[in-house]
Amino acid sequence: MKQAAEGTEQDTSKPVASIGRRWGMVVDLDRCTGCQACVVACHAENNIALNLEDVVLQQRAINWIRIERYWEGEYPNVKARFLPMFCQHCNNAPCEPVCPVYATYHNQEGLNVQVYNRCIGTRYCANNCPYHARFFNFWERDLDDTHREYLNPEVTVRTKGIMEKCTFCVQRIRRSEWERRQADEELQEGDVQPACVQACPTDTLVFGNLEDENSRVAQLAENKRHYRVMENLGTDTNVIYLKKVDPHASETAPAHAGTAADSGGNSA
Amino acid sequence: MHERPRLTPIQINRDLLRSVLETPLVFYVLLLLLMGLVGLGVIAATLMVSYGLGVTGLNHPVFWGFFIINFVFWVGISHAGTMISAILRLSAAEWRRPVVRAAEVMTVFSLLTAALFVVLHTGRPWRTLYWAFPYDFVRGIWPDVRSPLVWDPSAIFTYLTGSILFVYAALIPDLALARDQTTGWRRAVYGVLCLGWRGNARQWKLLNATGLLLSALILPVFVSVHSIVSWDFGMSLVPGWHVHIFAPYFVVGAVLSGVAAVIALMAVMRSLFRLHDYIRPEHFDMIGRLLIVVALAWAYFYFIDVIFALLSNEEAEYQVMKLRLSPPYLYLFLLMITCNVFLPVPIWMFRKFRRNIGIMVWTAIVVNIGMWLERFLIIIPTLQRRHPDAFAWGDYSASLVEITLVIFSFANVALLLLLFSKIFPVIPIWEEKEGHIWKREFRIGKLRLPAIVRE
Amino acid sequence: MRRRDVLKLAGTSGLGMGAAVAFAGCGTPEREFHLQSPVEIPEDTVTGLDTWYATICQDSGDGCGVIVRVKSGRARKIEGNPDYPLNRGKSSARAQAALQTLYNPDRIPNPMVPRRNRGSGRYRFMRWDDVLPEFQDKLGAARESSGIVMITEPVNGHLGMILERFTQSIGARWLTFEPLEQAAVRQASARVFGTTRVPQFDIANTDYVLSIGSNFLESSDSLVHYGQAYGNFRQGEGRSRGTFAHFDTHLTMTAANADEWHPVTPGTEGTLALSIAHAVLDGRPVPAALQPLTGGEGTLEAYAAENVADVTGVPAEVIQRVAHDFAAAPTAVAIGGGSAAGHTNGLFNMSAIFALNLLMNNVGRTGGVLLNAPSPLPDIPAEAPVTSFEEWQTFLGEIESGQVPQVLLIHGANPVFGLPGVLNAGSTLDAIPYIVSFSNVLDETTALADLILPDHHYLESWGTSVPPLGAEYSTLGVQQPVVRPYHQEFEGAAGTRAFADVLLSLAQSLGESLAEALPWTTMRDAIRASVDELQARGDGSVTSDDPEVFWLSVLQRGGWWVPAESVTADAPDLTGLTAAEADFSSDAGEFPYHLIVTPSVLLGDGSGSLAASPWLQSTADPMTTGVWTTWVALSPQTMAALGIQENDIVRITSVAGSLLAPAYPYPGIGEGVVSVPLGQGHQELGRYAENRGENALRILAPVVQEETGALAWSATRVRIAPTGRRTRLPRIEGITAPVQMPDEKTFQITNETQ
Amino acid sequence: MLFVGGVAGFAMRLGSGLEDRGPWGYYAAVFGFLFTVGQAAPMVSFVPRLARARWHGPLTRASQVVAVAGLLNVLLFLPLLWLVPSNAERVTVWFNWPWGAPHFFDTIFVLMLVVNGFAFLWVQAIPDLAALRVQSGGTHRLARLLSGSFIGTPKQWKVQRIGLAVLGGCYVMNFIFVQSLISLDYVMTLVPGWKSSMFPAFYSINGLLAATATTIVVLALIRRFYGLQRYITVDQFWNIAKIMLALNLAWAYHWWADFLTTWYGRVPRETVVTLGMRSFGENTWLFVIAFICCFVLPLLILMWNPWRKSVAGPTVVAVLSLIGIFIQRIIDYVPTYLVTQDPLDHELHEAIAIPWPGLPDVLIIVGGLAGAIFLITWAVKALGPLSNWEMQECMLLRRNEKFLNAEVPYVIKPQ
Ligand SMILES: Nc1nc2c(c(=O)[nH]1)N[C@H]1C(S)=C(S)[C@@H](COP(=O)(O)OP(=O)(O)OC[C@H]3O[C@@H](n4cnc5c(=O)[nH]c(N)nc54)[C@H](O)[C@@H]3O)O[C@H]1N2
Ligand code: SF4
Ligand code: SF4
Ligand code: SF4
Ligand code: SF4
Ligand code: SF4
Repeated sequence: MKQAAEGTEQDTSKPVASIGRRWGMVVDLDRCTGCQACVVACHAENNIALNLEDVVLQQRAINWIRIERYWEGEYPNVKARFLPMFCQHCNNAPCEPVCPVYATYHNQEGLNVQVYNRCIGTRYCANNCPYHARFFNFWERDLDDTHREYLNPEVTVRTKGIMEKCTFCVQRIRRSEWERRQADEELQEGDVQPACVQACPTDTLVFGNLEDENSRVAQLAENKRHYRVMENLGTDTNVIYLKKVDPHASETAPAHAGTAADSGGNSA
Repeated sequence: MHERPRLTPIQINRDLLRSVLETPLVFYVLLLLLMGLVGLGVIAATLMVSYGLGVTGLNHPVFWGFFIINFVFWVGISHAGTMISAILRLSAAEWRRPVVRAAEVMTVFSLLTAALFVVLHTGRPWRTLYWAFPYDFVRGIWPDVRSPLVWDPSAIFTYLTGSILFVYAALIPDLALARDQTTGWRRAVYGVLCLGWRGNARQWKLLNATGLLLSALILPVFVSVHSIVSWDFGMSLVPGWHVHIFAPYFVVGAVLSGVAAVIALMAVMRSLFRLHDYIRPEHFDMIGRLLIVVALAWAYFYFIDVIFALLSNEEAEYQVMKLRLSPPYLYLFLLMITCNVFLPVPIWMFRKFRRNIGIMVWTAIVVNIGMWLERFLIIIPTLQRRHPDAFAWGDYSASLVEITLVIFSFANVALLLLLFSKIFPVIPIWEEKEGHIWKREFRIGKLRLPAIVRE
Repeated sequence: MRRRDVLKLAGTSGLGMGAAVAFAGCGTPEREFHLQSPVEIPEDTVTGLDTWYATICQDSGDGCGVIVRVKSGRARKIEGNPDYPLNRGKSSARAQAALQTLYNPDRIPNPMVPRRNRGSGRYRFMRWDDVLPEFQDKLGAARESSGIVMITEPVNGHLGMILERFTQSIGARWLTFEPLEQAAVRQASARVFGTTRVPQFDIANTDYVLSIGSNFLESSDSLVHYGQAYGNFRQGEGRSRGTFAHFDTHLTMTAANADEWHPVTPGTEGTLALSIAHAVLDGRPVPAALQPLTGGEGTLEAYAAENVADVTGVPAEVIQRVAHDFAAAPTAVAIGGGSAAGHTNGLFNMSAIFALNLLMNNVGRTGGVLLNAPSPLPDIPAEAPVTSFEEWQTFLGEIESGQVPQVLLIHGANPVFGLPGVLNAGSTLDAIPYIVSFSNVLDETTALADLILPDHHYLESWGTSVPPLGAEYSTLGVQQPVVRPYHQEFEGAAGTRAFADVLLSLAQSLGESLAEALPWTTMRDAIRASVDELQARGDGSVTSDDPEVFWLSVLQRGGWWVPAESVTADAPDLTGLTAAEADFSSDAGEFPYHLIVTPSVLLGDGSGSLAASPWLQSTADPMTTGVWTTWVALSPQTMAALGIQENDIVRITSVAGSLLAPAYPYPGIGEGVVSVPLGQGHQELGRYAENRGENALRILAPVVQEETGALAWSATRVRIAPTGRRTRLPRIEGITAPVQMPDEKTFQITNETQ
Repeated sequence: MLFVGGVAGFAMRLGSGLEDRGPWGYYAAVFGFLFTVGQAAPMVSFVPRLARARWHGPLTRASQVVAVAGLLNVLLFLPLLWLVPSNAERVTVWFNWPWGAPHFFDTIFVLMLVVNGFAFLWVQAIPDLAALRVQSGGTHRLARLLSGSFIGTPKQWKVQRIGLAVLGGCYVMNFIFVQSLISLDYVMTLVPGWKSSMFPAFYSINGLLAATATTIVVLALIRRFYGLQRYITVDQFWNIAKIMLALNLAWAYHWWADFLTTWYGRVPRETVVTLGMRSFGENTWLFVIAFICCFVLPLLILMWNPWRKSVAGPTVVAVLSLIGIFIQRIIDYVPTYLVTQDPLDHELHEAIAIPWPGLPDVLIIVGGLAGAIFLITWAVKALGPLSNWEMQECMLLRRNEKFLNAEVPYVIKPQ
């Protein structure tokens, strides 16, 4: 499955046989309001450990999807930008070849799969992920109280020492496949909705099969606003973003600047 | 002046077996102290395995910390063994003789410690067998050879095996000697260990051939081990780690820290076991000269690394370098280059200082501090500023568990060395004797000059 | 309780229930959910398959329809109900987090009484049968002397109807509590649009949104609905991209989504609106409806852009340009709200802003202001009555002066927490001899109770909702239990009981007019009666001849709705409205900064038990990414002037009190304004909410809006002082505010609108 | 004559102007090669001296005399200054230094290296020249000029030894520094997006390899054409061959480290240059030949003891290595000079194939080589093929003596 990005010659030949299905997501930055519904929905669906205050202070909070907020400009001409970020399911994933035990690999549907019971927690994959999309369980979670009542039985509960990340709600994909299989049918467009996609009020997130030209996600992926985050790393992501429209912007913000011409917000 | 004293074989035997046959009080004191520190480390490791890696200071984004720094550090120290033994053996440098065994043994023990840290730093160490062992334990899945973390144990265990063989082969004549000099159960043990050494010509020829062959074989391993460890970082995409020069840079750094560690070790052995006739200032002189070259080579590679970080025209790499060069890391950086180059190299330039054992030991310790800091500066600030996605930049502070385990690693190696010195002679007795046999004096004009057989 | 039988969808293999059911295809989503449950399966079998039940989310009073996945008798996931017209399958963070309030470890599982005194913090569990008789007696006795007070949140739907009838028949005084009163908005709506039900602004179809102060994307009547509309507004198919201009005191989440936003001096929003009106009119005469706003002058000349630029802080050319764009757009809508409504001149502000719509003549038109559909049932109100702050002050004053009621009933409200601290509501209410709370978590007001009769969680109980917002459909949303109560009644435990059911059974027992007014024994019966009425209509989203089938189908769908008939409203009447300047709690000398309290999109204003949900506590605030605590957003210049660093704890003092919070350097706020998020500062409410952060409502000055009697909650001024202490503010963004790499921007922008 | 031919080729190139550096690739490659090779060789005499191994006597002159080619190197260097942009138009190690970078400074450093080479050669040759002066009774002009008043007092020897040590040490550091600098300013920073930190080191390793290879070749030639078989024995070849083998391996090791890091990272802007242009992709065959010449064949040949311990074996390998280095220089310079993109771009869009050399290029190559050989031959003639005093010193301190039943070499250690 070669997906050449515009303007660069990428050899993205992954020796993974396609089964005609490549799951992908389109994120329309012009729609996202930053409401965090997707974040909580993902927590609820995927049995993510609670990010208690001390965990957050230790900088170990786990949010498979997060809304990154960037400042732009200076008061009073200041803007805030919201960027939903989660695992991009890169076809040329830097996190995959570095895992010593094949606990993360690319499957035939284009998903970057995390195998919990194989992971030994070396954390190399997390270092190598340019999108900071991987999260490690530093502590054992405490499930003695009522919080175990609402766990999703279709998702593994991870113990300490295991790496986790967005899975494109693979349990929902499998569930929909199973349901269609009971009726002897094929998966169809619109069958699978990951939790974040389902919750998002503004329709920022669109999910579907990128190999199906008629699917909404494939059509949006060809939109002229489309781009990939950190495209020049050659990761060939399955998540495509649509640029935010700002009629007042002086120019289209360049992805690569020879010199730091564009304002990048406040310096750290 | 060549200070080689005149020693008879009996004297040599007695001196060099003293550490094996006698047990002074200081041995017990050291033993207890080291075992105490090792015990603390075991407690810390148990805590970590029970509660999870949360007890360390690691977080998101700094996923690798003190354990990996320590791992790289000890692998670096382990390079001393080969450097000294193999290369000097192959180039027939005379001054290697008292040093080789201690260096090789330090290699073995530091490799073991390094391997221990690799296992400890994983999230589920009890499952890391899956990884280190090249066998499909479960469901026909082998370790992923694409991963540098699989190259690591291959290299380390190859090196370890080679080093153990090296040590053992060179030990055989000495074990035979020990067998002859002891009685009772000790004699039996040494007898078994020395594999029936009788010291005839055939056996000596085999031993020499073994030595040469192992030296030649272990040289590529020596280069590859730290290259592979460097590729743990080099193969990643992290700005600041994805540096092409890492392989030779790490190897040179490893040689630097390893050889400096050998200096320290030799000095300790000399004073602890009263080996003043065997470990002489000329050895330190020679090592010092070698170190000048190595330190300058290290400085060259480091300089290139810094230049390229600033040169790469990538903001993310520039931010990493900026972090390294701002307080508090700036102070560590300055300390590091002072410790690695600016302090020791001028000292080593002078023969007077090179022959002063006290000064050499201090420079060696300083160099090792600098090298530990070098690994720190490679790993921690880089992970704090990973990648252009700035949302998860963070910081790191080591926890008590990590510091305890680092101290434990030093105590562990020291303890193992101490135990080794109790069981085996630390200076190869037969090599010393060989050195004495091979020397001769020549008259040139009015001078009587010492000479040695070469190759 | 019996297991429900729910009919399978028509079209899939029916089970021969006999009667036909038809679902009218209005607003149906592309795919129907399989809402099925096998009939005739014995009680205890766990099938291994999950089932979805529809109900109404009660976490914000907006009343979105949700569906809940239930497996093995436990609720596992909440999603939006794809059918429900208000939110069409979408949900919010709070809806998702209801799982945690349902399974909150600190829920009150049984009726409790304090062991010794009130507020001792130690309780004894009781059985319902033991406590109800005494309660009933006391109630009966207090009824005689008209000494009953009931305090609830503003409720509509069947519960609103029941409470209304109950309090009327029993002679109780009914107070509802809304911490950040929207009275100015409602009354402005009444003046301008002729109805107190704030209309729906048709953002989805409009070309230009002019918003002043409003926070419609973060806390409003249905942020889910407006979120969907906003998505369509931006990149909806078959329409061009809309433009959004926003004016506010600082960069809020809503402002962040605007194409342009400008800071406006607090209290001058009305002036700004009139200035825009002046620019829109561009010399034409002021229409009759807006004449009162001119203050008798006849023209809005006084509000010319150059004249107001200084006082509003908005440059003249901005006002003119925005007004020009607003007027030139094919369709445009002006929205107001937020802190603009909380000033002493809030009514004026809101009326002026809403009046801009009159200028555009967009009331009742697509892309403009749409009046809400009425409730489908005449006796089930869509609006919830709100007691004004003035009344609250009066009420508390009466208690202090000796007119102490005998019984206080509390449900769903936390005035001890939410009223300004100067009122000392806690100690005042403490004077009431018998306090009964129906809350299912121990909050600050419930801590005063002599008897706690815990209510079910909304996922466990019956109810209805008539959405306050919704122009397209007259809707009755039906809230049904999706799981058995977590704390159930059986031998060992007493469990919880539905509040409405307790009231209804009390009504039956107390007899007379009460029993007449409330002829049902349970809420379910009450709802069923109304649903039967709807069935009799024979139209709407569900029709059937068989009432039983109709009932089950309505439950399956989550409610019943019918396209709205055209709504008539009164004509605009702005007479008597005078332009006024905002007053503040104190002068600018001693208290130099405006305090703007912002309800959090996650935790709201702190009412309810949202703060007990770890998910909501740990989810990043969209603007600062702060979690688990309260902070104060200050401009970097203010911080520099005061010598404060990031994470320094500062003391924020108003005339009414002070609070401590770490400082966050906020790029989007100016030097005269500080912003504190609401939602924290609980002393009770369970392990996740207790003793963290500060409750900024506490230090609001008791300034009253004259025209509405509401609390002018934007009128508080504060001063700031460093304390010398530091802390670490937990933030998801880590330790530094993230920046974009100039050579590799992760967030990319284009300026082409096509 | 060949050199004149080379000048003609240069003139032809000059005709097409100095604006576009595309056609100058081969010229630059020749400069790169000669500069590396010529300047590298003297290091070989310094290193064994440092190790006090005492077998290096015969080769010191052979290795150091190559440094006279530095004259030609400086001349070759000058046109490059016009061909490459200043640091304002590309990202260089000079960052924003306002003037003279890199042209002025590079010239200074190149001159410094050449001067260092000459000085080293001179200081090393002083005792021999003094002997020549005395032997010729003061008539030999060059000897008289260059050896001054050296008569061999202990103090003069001490000064000479110190000078040799200092100049030698400085020379090594200077060499590596200047090679790294040249590689950066004249090759790497001309290509947009190419930032391999290995490249300066690799370039220098090529240089170190060239050092041993050149020395062996010159030594073999001297041995042959001056009939010095008795003095230049297998010993020298064998010892240098060991060093050379190690450097061949180091060459491959450095290339492999660069390759692996690039290939594994799969970042397009790295792979297009390192994989697409310099190893595989467009110029695969050239690279394969260089690889075989610099690594595969040397390893295969020098692995075998009889071939290693001979004169022919190391010489063949040295020649192969030199060919490999030359091809490597072509790979370094030619495609980078053909890059037309702005060096400030983020990424190279297209890998460039190396064209066949045109007639001017061939003339330049041949001419350059010829010129260098000419200078070296003249210097050998002027100074003598062997350094007498080094030979004497080595023969004094290393001798074969009987030990038990065998004859073994003894090395005397006065220190
Ligand atoms: N109805 C009925 N119930 C019984 C019994 C009976 O005879 N009839 N026998 C009783 C007795 S004695 C026993 S021991 C238990 C046994 O109870 P179970 O453990 O239920 O045994 P099975 O039904 O044979 O197999 C369980 C599942 O394992 C799956 N499976 C097969 N191979 C694999 C594999 O390699 N990996 C994984 N992960 N799954 C695999 C099968 O598809 C099946 O769904 O049942 C008891 N209950
Ligand atoms: S985003 Fe990160 S974790 Fe996901 S596939 Fe890419 S590299 Fe792997
Ligand atoms: S953390 Fe797990 S998935 Fe990641 S590299 Fe290690 S073993 Fe593989
Ligand atoms: S796709 Fe699923 S796993 Fe991924 S972020 Fe969305 S909800 Fe979470
Ligand atoms: S739910 Fe949608 S709009 Fe809300 S933050 Fe997530 S992506 Fe953005
Ligand atoms: S907006 Fe309110 S009612 Fe709707 S889902 Fe969210 S919390 Fe529930």
